[in-house]
Amino acid sequence: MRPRVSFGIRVIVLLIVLFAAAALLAPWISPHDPLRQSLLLRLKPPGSATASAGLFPLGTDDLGRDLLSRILYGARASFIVAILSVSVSLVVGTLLGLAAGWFRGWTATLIMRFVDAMLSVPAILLAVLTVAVIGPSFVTLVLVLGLTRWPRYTRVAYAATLQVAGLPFIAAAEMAGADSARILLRHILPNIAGPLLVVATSEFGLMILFEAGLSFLGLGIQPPAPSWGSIMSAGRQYVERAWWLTVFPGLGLFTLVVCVNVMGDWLRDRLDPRSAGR
Amino acid sequence: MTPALAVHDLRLLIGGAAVVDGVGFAVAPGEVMALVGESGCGKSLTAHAIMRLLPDAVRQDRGYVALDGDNLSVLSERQMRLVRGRRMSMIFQEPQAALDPLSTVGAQVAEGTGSPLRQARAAVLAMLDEVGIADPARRIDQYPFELSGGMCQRVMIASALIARPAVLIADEPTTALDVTIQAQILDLLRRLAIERGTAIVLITHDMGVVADIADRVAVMYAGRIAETGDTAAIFARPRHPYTALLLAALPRRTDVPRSRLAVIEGRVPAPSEFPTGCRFAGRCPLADARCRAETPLLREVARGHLSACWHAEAVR
Amino acid sequence: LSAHHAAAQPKTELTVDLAADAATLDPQLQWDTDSYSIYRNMFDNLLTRDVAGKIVPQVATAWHYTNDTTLVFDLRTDIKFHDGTKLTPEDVAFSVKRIVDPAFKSPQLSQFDQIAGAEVTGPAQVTLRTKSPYPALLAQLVKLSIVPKAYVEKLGDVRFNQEPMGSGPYKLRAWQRGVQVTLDAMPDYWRGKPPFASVVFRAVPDGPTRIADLRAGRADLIRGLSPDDAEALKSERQVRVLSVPTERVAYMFVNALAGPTADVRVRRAIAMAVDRESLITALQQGFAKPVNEVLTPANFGYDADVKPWPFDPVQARALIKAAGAEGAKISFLTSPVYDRRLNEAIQQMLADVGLQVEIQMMDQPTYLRRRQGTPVEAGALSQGRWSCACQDADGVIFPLFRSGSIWSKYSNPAFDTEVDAARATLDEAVRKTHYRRALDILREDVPGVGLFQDVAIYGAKPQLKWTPTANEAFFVMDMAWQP
Amino acid sequence: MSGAPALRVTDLAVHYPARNGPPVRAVDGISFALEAHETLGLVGESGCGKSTVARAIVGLQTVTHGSVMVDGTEIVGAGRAALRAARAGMQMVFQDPVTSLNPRMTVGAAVGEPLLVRGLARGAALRERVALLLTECGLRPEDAARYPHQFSGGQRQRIVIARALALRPALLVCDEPVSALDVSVRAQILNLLVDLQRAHGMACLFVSHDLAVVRHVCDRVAVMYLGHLAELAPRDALFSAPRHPYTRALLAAVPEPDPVAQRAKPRVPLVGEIPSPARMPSGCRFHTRCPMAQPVCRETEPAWREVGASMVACHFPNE
Amino acid sequence: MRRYIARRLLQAAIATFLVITIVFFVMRLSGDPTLLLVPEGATAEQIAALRHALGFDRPLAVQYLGYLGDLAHFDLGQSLVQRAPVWLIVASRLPYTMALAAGALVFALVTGIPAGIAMAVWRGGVTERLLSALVLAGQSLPTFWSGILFILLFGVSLHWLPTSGADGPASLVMPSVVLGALAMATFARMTRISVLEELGRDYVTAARARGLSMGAAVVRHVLRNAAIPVVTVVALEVGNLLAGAVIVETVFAWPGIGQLAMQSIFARDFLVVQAIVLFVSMVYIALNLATDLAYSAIDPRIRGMA
Ligand SMILES: Nc1ncnc2c1ncn2[C@@H]1O[C@H](COP(=O)(O)OP(=O)(O)OP(=O)(O)O)[C@@H](O)[C@H]1O
Ligand SMILES: Nc1ncnc2c1ncn2[C@@H]1O[C@H](COP(=O)(O)OP(=O)(O)OP(=O)(O)O)[C@@H](O)[C@H]1O
Ligand SMILES: [Mg+2]
Ligand SMILES: [Mg+2]
Repeated sequence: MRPRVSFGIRVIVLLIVLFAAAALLAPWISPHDPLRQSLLLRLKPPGSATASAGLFPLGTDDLGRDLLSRILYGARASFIVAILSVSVSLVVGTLLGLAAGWFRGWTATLIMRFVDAMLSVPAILLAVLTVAVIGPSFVTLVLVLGLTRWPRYTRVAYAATLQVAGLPFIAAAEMAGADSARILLRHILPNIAGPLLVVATSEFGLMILFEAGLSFLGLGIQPPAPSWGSIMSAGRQYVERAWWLTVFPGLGLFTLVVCVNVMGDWLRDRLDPRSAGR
Repeated sequence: MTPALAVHDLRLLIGGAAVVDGVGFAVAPGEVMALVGESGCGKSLTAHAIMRLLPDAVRQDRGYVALDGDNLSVLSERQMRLVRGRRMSMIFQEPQAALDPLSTVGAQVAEGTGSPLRQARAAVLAMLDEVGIADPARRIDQYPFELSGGMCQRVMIASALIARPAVLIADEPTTALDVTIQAQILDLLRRLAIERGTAIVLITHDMGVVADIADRVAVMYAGRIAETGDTAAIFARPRHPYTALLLAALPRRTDVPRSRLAVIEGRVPAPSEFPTGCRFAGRCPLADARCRAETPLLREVARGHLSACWHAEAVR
Repeated sequence: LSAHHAAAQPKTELTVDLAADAATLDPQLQWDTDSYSIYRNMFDNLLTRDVAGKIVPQVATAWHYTNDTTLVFDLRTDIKFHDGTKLTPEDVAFSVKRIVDPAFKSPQLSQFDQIAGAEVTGPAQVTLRTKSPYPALLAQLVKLSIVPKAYVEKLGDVRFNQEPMGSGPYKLRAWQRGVQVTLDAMPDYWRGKPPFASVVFRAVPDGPTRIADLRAGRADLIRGLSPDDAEALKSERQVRVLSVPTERVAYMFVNALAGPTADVRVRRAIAMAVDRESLITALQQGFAKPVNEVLTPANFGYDADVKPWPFDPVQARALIKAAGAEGAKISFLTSPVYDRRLNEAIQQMLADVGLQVEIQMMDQPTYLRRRQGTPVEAGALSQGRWSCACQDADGVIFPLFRSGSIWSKYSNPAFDTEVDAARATLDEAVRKTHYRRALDILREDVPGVGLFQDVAIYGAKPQLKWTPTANEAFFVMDMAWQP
Repeated sequence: MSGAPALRVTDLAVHYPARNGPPVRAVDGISFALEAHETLGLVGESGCGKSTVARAIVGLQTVTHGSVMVDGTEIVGAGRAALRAARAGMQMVFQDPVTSLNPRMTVGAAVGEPLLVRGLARGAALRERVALLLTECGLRPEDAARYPHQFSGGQRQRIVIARALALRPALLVCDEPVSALDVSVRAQILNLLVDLQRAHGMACLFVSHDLAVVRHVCDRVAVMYLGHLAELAPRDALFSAPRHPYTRALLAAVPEPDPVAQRAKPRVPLVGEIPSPARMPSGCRFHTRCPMAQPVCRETEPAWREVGASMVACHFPNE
Repeated sequence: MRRYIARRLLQAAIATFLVITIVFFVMRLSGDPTLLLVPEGATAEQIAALRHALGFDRPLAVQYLGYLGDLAHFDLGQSLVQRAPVWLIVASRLPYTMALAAGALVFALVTGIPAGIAMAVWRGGVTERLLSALVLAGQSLPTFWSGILFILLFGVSLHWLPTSGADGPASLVMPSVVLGALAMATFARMTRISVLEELGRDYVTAARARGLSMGAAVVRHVLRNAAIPVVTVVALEVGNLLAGAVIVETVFAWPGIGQLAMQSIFARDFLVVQAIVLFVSMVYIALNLATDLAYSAIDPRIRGMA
């Protein structure tokens, strides 16, 4: 029986595709240059239009830049940051968790204590120090986010690996003569993908927030490039006077987080062999 | 005499498929009726439907259950709660899974009485003793993991029996146990039926167990009852080809070692692909065009012996 | 309800929102704005500045140079510390020696290290000696608070920092670290009764929160409003915006030693590309004053006649083309401390004339390390807000542009000669001419572009009467409450 | 093949350490040998250590002491490489067909894995070998592309067997290969095993607690109780003349699928619970439940000795 | 048991040692505070003199050994910026940090866990949809934004709560809610998943077959069984709530450890940062142990083994 894709999921997928398309197509669909300032057109409300500059569908920001264009381009940055940093931490964290769960003994002690150590260093400290040591850039940002988040994946992967490693099919693979790498990657990894996926999808939204937090502290995406986080953190000064600066990116963020989470839960259900047939 | 339990024309749907279709039977007080059939044929679902504890995915769209003549389908959930555990109770397939691992044995048994363990302690102790648990005063405050599988199964039984229900549904109560413990539990069930007149529905696919304690047997195949009758009669002369093949598949003491065992060719169809007509037709050596077209209904082929086969008389 | 009561009764407690808690309350250890705002109300200084910015007596009544390196101060005799002991010349001499003692490790040492010694030379007299003629000495001494010798020696430096005591109008009641400092008035203070029985300085790091505090009545006075906030608050009746031009100059550093900006044409083009007028009107909402150089009118040595480069993007573009720097990538170092919008606006303006500016944001220590590092590390541009707290050109253009100074990424012997000469004499007229010449050289070489004179903006309850001063001092003594 | 036994287990013991309290003596010094082509049944109640023995033999279990020789190779303490080599000659069929197949791997990949990782076949050749194996075990070659959850329990057990046979092992260890299956499927698998053994002539250790099944497929039978061997005898001897009281209790408790015979059987159910393997009784382990226990049984552990055709550990073997 | 705890503590000590070592070197690599301390006009020589006075011109290894030596005497040293004993500075922030973490935790627990249970029990219904929208909102609103919205609404417009600061329980409400929102989302999701898992188990049906209502079965059996994963994330989150509350602390002017850590990092106030890291990792160790003890309190099967 083919699993039925519900209407809700179709909508969610459609939304995610829309977001991704908006981010990808930003250069073509943006009404304005997201960096083009006009100090005379600061903080114009949504729908403002001038003869010379044209329409600003979502208004302008505190340097007179078109908010819609900035949100579209910002989606790009936020998406890429989230995807890359989730990927980095997912890969690093999972590999370490797999290794710890499979080899146990001192390998596990070493890795898991390191995880503890990492978790007990405030993330913000690591972030600031990394930026200070290797200098600010997009790559740094991704590294910072990736490097501070991997311990979570390690914990999840470790616990799941311990569980799966005890199952007979792993022993069967050993009997077949498979080496550790094969067992880890071909046998264990696909079977712990579910929980990791759930973590990864909720981290996805968190990463966008985290970048926003770093922007708030002045360490996020380098200005003037927009990201949802930097748009919002710059806009919070104008919460009352120019609500559009925070509300629109906030809405985008909320919708995206909802979509990704729902997707994640759905994917997890699909990956779960117990529910696959139902 | 009204039967202690009667199931009428039960139909259960999952998605669009009728996983249980037209199942009906009755059990008299003191009678042990075995419900047998291959794995997945709907035995447990039938039991859950009787208790009105069907999983969310399953819907009952026809049929009703009567307990001592009372139709249960008219009861509210609140009223039904008073029936469960008091007038009718159930033993679950895997004792370790059916006991809350984090709650003491005594507390769970006491739940059957509806009062907390402090008040019901004496009753619980007596019940544990009755199901043959040695040193109940110590066991009562232990957790399920501190007990062996057999003891857990007996705790399950104790919790099902403490309110002295008239009907007991035992869903594979011994599958997980080894033969010596199994023998002890079957003994206990037998005593219950004889001494207390409890009506027992025993779900199993172990024909040995059936032979041991059942008075009557209902054989299910693919969600339908294929045959029902007295145990002796069915073992002596099955009137449904499925039953016959099932019995033939058992290794017996009298077989030559390593001789070929009879097998049933093919596999059980999935509920979504149940054929029209007789559901066993695809695997049946006697099947003909009629079997594939028309659903055979249960009919009496001997006294008290019913079979849902067009060729009941031809079965050997 | 509470507002109603407050209006009926005299105001007893003033609540002030600062951005941060005091780092130290020992006046000789830290002089970051927030610490300074608080402890200056607990201590008297040798000298101070009046509202107009003139250096006037405080503990000292008068002073005169006996020679170029010796300065004699006559002191008041009627000042008492909070514990009732008298403030003596010994305390003054002790305060000077304490801050210049290397073992004390005062970060402020560099402001006072020209002082060679301090002696008590009379019952109400102290004599200071400097290593060489030092024209900025008085300006620096404005920052010298007088601490009680006996008390400090009894408690030791560490405990003194926790239980500081001075002779000022307010004494410390409680210091909840990270939260607030509460001061109580000294009713018999020698300059008169302080206006509020107590003052609370709260640490509220977030700007919008400070505004919310003010509007909700949780604070009476808040510091650090942005021009946009000030503009928005102007229309509110519950709030009054106070502002004052400071001695702080907003400028743009231009690296004259490395990268594309090593070419003077590029630097001039940058000076012509920046539309300071619209920065002031549109971004600063008028809360800024144009300057003609990297100096403000509040500084000694400022000269209004220096002609700044005009805003001329066409010419700028031409210059950049001539220098072959079209499309050149230049880095713009910055840290969260500086106004993001200003950076981005400048970036845009330079992009308009053909320079590709890359903003590099880093935390303040890293920013400082790079900005003060080698010319190659220092980036092509960076925003700066400079205040020497001495209101003298010597404290601004000397450290910024004198070759050999850590900030300077510029070298011109002619300039060096002028600023050195201005430093070596006490004659104000001579100094002025030297500075005028130095400023002319800077105009041609453009190692920096003066953007505007920064304005300090405060938000206050309308009842608070106070005139903020250019040196950003925060004297509660000068405030009053008019219900 | 040499005349040496295919498998020799000597004084094997496996103790699971417990964080507190004495270790669980799951297997506590057992010895037996298995000739080539022979099938040995290992029976006993749940938890008596059967699976542990099976796992120890294929080197999946840390062993406390003792020796396991498979085809002349010592398994106990063997390194990774040695084990890997030895496993080419021995395979195991796991108890539960559901959990012993990777749910995310196609059946073809699972069955072909031993061949692939040992570099014996790849590409088209591998596919061919897999198809052959599947056919041999009563599946269709097309099934290779499907996933385990698309098969019934019996079919899955066939897949597991096909995988175990891929390397044509000389020794096959089957840990309860049919106890998770229902009657009709069980018959299919038993037939398959009997056929395969006939065809390939491997030695087989057959772990089960179903005596009827064991009788059907085994040449000799070993009965375990609480980590010890209670009795080891040729099939007919064991079923017709059980020596150990535990064997007798087991045989008596097996319900016959025949109401007449079953109800006629005398009922002498064993009393009492199986003691915990962490707290072994002194003397004979079975004395707490033995209907004929004597004082000596409580004190002295019975010797492992030959009685008639059987080996038995009992002070009072039925002769 | 005692040996187990001893081993855990030893491992934890090693982890802590690792942390402070990493932090020590990384912080030193990122520059020292001298530049921040001096007035703007200071010359290179003056800066060098102060650096020397503060001891930052010594080789790193010497500084590190000195630091370890002090630690061994339980001396956390003196803050360079505040010129006060580090323990005093950190200790003065602890009550606030504890209060905020506790407030946020309480909020997250009392909202997140019931929400998770409700979402599991009424799976697929309107209740679940509404609750999950709420939970996701908690998870997707940046605190620096929700914080200021709260302040404007409840502080400025409604005058219900103080806009900022840390006096009295009233001022704890908003920061707790804003900070707790994220943890609330995590708890709710985790609770939902693990309750769902447990609801599918036989013992729930078995309890209902004994005549228990669904509610009673959840309360008497499911909750305890679903608790372990929830306890795990709670422990993880507590660490976050303690040291990761920088933004909320900044917005609400709450003088917690997070703000202190951030300020000290930005000011390169090494010893303070290190003391905070030390503190957080001790809390973390304690939490880890507490979690394990909680596990065995919840699950008798773990009691024997832990
Ligand atoms: N909660 C459920 N959701 C969907 N399908 C279910 C559910 N429970 C059972 N089924 C399906 O209903 C059919 C009958 O299941 P049931 O549990 O009644 O079988 P059974 O006869 O008790 O089998 P067994 O002997 O293995 O216990 C099976 O096909 C099973 O997959
Ligand atoms: N990893 C383990 N740690 C601790 N004890 C274990 C472990 N594995 C098994 N045991 C214990 O060792 C004993 C023997 O287990 P084993 O699995 O070998 O039994 P078995 O005879 O195969 O039982 P079954 O018929 O139920 O499969 C049991 O008491 C079991 O509880
Ligand atoms: Mg069932
Ligand atoms: Mg086993």
